[in-house]
Amino acid sequence: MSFFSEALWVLLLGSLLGLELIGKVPPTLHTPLMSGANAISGITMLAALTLIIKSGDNLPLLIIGSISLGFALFNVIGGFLVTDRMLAMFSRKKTRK
Amino acid sequence: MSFFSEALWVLLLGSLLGLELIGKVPPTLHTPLMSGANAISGITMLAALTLIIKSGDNLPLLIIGSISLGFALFNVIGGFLVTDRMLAMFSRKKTRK
Amino acid sequence: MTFIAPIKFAIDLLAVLLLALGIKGLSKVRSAREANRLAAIAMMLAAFGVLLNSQGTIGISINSWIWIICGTLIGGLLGALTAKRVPMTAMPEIVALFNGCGGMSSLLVALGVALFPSSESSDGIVGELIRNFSIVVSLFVGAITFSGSIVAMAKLQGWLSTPSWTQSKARHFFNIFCAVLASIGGIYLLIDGKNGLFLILIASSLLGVGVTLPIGGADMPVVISLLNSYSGVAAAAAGFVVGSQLLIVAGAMVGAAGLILTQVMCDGMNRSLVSVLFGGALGASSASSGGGGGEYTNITSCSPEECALSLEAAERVVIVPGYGLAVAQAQHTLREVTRVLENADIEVTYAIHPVAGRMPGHMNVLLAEADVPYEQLKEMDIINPEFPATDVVLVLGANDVVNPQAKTDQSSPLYGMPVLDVQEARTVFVVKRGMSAGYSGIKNDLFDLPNTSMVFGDAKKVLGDLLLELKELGVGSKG
Amino acid sequence: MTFIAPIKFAIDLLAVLLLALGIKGLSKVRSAREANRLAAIAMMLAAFGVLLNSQGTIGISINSWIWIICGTLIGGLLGALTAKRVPMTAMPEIVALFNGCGGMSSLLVALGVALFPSSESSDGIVGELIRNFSIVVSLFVGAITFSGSIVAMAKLQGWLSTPSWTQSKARHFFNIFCAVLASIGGIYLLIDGKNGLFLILIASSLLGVGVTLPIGGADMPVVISLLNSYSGVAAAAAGFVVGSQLLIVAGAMVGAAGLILTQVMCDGMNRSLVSVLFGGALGASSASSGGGGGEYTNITSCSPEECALSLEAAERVVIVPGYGLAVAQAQHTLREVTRVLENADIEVTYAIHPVAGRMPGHMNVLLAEADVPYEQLKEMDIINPEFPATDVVLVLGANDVVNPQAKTDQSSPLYGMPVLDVQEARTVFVVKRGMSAGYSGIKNDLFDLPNTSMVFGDAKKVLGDLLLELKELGVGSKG
Ligand SMILES: NC(=O)c1ccc[n+]([C@@H]2O[C@H](COP(=O)([O-])OP(=O)(O)OC[C@H]3O[C@@H](n4cnc5c(N)ncnc54)[C@H](OP(=O)(O)O)[C@@H]3O)[C@@H](O)[C@H]2O)c1
Ligand SMILES: NC(=O)c1ccc[n+]([C@@H]2O[C@H](COP(=O)([O-])OP(=O)(O)OC[C@H]3O[C@@H](n4cnc5c(N)ncnc54)[C@H](OP(=O)(O)O)[C@@H]3O)[C@@H](O)[C@H]2O)c1
Repeated sequence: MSFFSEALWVLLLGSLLGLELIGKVPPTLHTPLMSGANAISGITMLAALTLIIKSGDNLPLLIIGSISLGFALFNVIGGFLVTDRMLAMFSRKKTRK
Repeated sequence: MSFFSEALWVLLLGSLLGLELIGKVPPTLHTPLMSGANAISGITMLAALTLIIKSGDNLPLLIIGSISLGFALFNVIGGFLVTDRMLAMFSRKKTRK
Repeated sequence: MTFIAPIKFAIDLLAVLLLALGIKGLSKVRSAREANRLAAIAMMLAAFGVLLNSQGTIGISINSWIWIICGTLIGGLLGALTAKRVPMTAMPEIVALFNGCGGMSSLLVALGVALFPSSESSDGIVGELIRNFSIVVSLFVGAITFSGSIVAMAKLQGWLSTPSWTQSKARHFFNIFCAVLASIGGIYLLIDGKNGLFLILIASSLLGVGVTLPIGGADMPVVISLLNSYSGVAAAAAGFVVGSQLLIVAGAMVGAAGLILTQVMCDGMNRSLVSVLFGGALGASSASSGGGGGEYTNITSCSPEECALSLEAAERVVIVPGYGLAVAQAQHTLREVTRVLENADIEVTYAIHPVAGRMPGHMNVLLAEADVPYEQLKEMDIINPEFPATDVVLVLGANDVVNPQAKTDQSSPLYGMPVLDVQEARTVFVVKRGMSAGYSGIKNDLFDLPNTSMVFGDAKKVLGDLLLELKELGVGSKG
Repeated sequence: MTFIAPIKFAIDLLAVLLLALGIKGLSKVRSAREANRLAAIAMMLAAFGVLLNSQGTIGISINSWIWIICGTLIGGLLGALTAKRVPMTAMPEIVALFNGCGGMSSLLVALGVALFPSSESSDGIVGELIRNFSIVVSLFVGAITFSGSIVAMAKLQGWLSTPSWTQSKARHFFNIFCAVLASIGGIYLLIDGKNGLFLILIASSLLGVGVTLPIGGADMPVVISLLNSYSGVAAAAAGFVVGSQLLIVAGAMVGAAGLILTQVMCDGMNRSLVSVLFGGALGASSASSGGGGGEYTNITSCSPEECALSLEAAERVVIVPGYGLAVAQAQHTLREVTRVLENADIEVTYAIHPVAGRMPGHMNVLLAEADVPYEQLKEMDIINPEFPATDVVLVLGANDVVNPQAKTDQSSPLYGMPVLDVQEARTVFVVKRGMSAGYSGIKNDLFDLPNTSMVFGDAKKVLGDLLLELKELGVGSKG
């Protein structure tokens, strides 16, 4: 039970926290926020990593894990970079102000 | 480790959640909110309960536990009632509006 | 037995959810009352969960039940009685009292566990260390919470004054000394789990006193809110001690939320937390310096009779209640006066400044007690544009909240605080006992203005006189 | 080894803290950029923690390292390239693509675990059940996220149109059918942990397509945000599958935050989430009905030449960019036109409506790309009072955001949405290709007003013509 009780606590509190974290967001930030949150959801790369590490010599599993990792990193790296590009546009303009 | 790892997760997330839960509070609600939060902090009554239950036949421990429980319940019951009294004043006026 | 653990677990999760909703709801006017009930239900649920789980696993002996019921009944009854009896104006001190008891409860749990360590614990050396650390935190924070809250209550009740030595720098040395002693005790206890126990208790109790005693009565609400946050921390520590996740979450939530609330309250009165905690008593220093910041040159003073005459001739009257009205307990007399005016078809409204008085919402509570209809209470932003069209403003024991310096004088400590623009009205009467300053200790430029007249005297006494004069003039007697 | 577990644990806690700060920071303009970096650092930390922990405990074989590095390099490089290459205007579709890949990743993990269950699991029957349930959730949500996101991207890129059958009620039956199939597969898988796997995969992929396909391109940002929230859920489910608390917290946070963001976005465009999801395409139905809601009776149309003449004579010009400008990719031409006007000492500002275009902040990004100085961009609340003092307003491919119905006509679906009051200006030119309606499919009363003239044509083309005319007139040529 121990892992699951911990997991459920963490799930409950994490969800509540997520609901509270975002309050009023100015419309100009909707797209960057969406894209940043999207990059974070690529955290599933940790699952892919774990899968690969635990798969030992099981080749199909290694391949599945590796593809999964690739997808996740595509999401993460692309997501953060693209968010940064968007935000750079805003902040470049901010500083000129 | 398991209890403590769970406890630390829960501590971290609970604290973050607490920081986020309260945003803008109108000044009229400061006192009731303080008093309500104060009542909730009497949750330590659970610790007192656990202490009593686990103390078996150890009389001094039973007495300490019972006093502790008394203090906690003084805090909890008094706190919630007094908060309700204050809020009743506001809402009584609200409905008349 | 296999069924009980998951049920207890589900109850805990639900309780935390409800508590979070409760805290959130308490910060909105519309939902506050239900939120308070929700939180109460959550607490009941949580207690039920503990009892159920214990009954189902290790069992609860008759002996335990007796002590549980004793503690519950005595504590609960006393709490309920206190809550019912206390007058609305004594809210801050009563919250302080409750809060101190919460801290005491956490302290006692830690004390019990420290004195009679259960043999079952088998978490290895790390577990032992964490447990002892929790005991230290629980004792330390619990003691500070308790002694600090009791001092806060005593000061607010007027049982304790501010001794002059506490205003000197010496107090900082005293406090640091106590903190060092408490730390030494803590380290002892960490190492062997028993020694140092009473050193911590005594040193941290003294620390609580030493920190709270120098703080002026007016800053007390902030201190109480901070101590409330501490009692959350103490509860979380107690959670580590007895091994309850629910306690840890709830304690952490209250602790963190209390911190934010403290900050919000400080912002509301234009003070910083640091200056509240270490700056000493504002009120004390200002009381000794008399007016503070410049002399009054052009004071007009008048009798209640003249004031009554102006009121009789007015069409729109605005009442500005302040701290002095609360101190004088004059809200009921005020209500009688305004009833008379209303009978004479004079329009009466009350201008409520958000931080008038000494606790947030003080004026709302005060006037609600005297049965003033809610529609007549107007918030600052709404009433401010109406002052130019007002004939008479009656300022009753308010001072800072009507100080025009806050808008005009950049160098004033009040600068930036929103205030009521009473000087825009045709005539302003200020009822106070003398020329001494308000909470901030600052001269009030309003009193020097040509359209302001002072009516000196205790608010209750002056309002009583006013009532007589108005009756003598036949105002509002429907004839 | 005893050291590694606590370190890994501390890293996990820190990562979650940073992620929370990141999400919070991203919702404020001032801190957004740093917050994004913070989140990226948190992710790196988290990955490092997993590698460290595995290396220290079970060890990572060379084989595993190779596959890890392969996956990382290929995925990372492709992601970086895509992120650098994509034009700013294609943001929504690219976010959809990334998001879909995140969902696919969770799906593959669950698939791997389901196909090759590790023998080590020994949590008893309850543990098994929870694990299988997580696999089902991960597959289901991951597949919906993937197929839905890909469809969203394809529709935004114009690779897919909205088939007419998807606008009929039949689609609801199709979707319900898929959902039922997926549930059956889920129950199978729950029971024996293997069968039903592909049934779930296929049915939920079809469900993702069936739900997303009928939605109009304009509502896509909301759908993408919702799918993003789903991919958080999928990540949390994957966390249950592989037993990682960090993944569960992070997934839950993103899932919940995404839900709130979706709601905030809906509010911003005056739509409800339910109508977005189940209402079908707004654009599609309005396109077929032509103008929609009444006929135009008093349209004045004019040539770019006349428009140029008016501009030449103006002192204050306000540009209102809209969706059409983005579609026509006319921002650079626009910038050239405004440069010419500025050279002629005509004051040019841009009125930015918060939901102009098809994604939030669309216009800011678009104009920033064309190097429009930030000071010239004015938000709705600031520019609205300035329209009466404006000589010429140039509405470029905007429609709903300048529709006065939103203020005057209570029965209009737009009623209540804040709009730009361009009709207050002396002259208004509206550049669009024809008389068809905007996103909401509603007639625009502005076009009928006497001070409004239409300039028909593609925005880029009209602006090019305008540029020629202005040069011919010698405007801004410093002579
Ligand atoms: N609301 C809160 O939460 C809160 C909390 C802490 C501090 N504060 C601070 O408290 C201040 C509140 O302003 P305020 O205008 O309400 O009060 P104030 O500025 O403190 O002034 C109160 C005035 O009442 C007079 N007074 C005292 N006893 C009286 C009596 N029995 N009869 C008649 N007058 C009496 C005093 O003058 P005499 O001595 O000459 O009579 C004093 O000038 C603000 O500075 C605020 O920041 C507020
Ligand atoms: N910003 C967001 O996040 C977001 C997201 C989803 C939906 N929306 C909604 O989108 C709408 C935005 O309003 P809007 O005024 O920007 O756009 P709109 O109301 O959708 O109108 C766009 C106009 O541009 C014209 N147009 C299209 N292509 C053109 C071209 N190549 N050259 C010239 N004109 C062209 C169209 O008319 P012709 O076909 O006659 O040329 C159409 O009337 C709002 O209703 C908003 O709620 C916004």
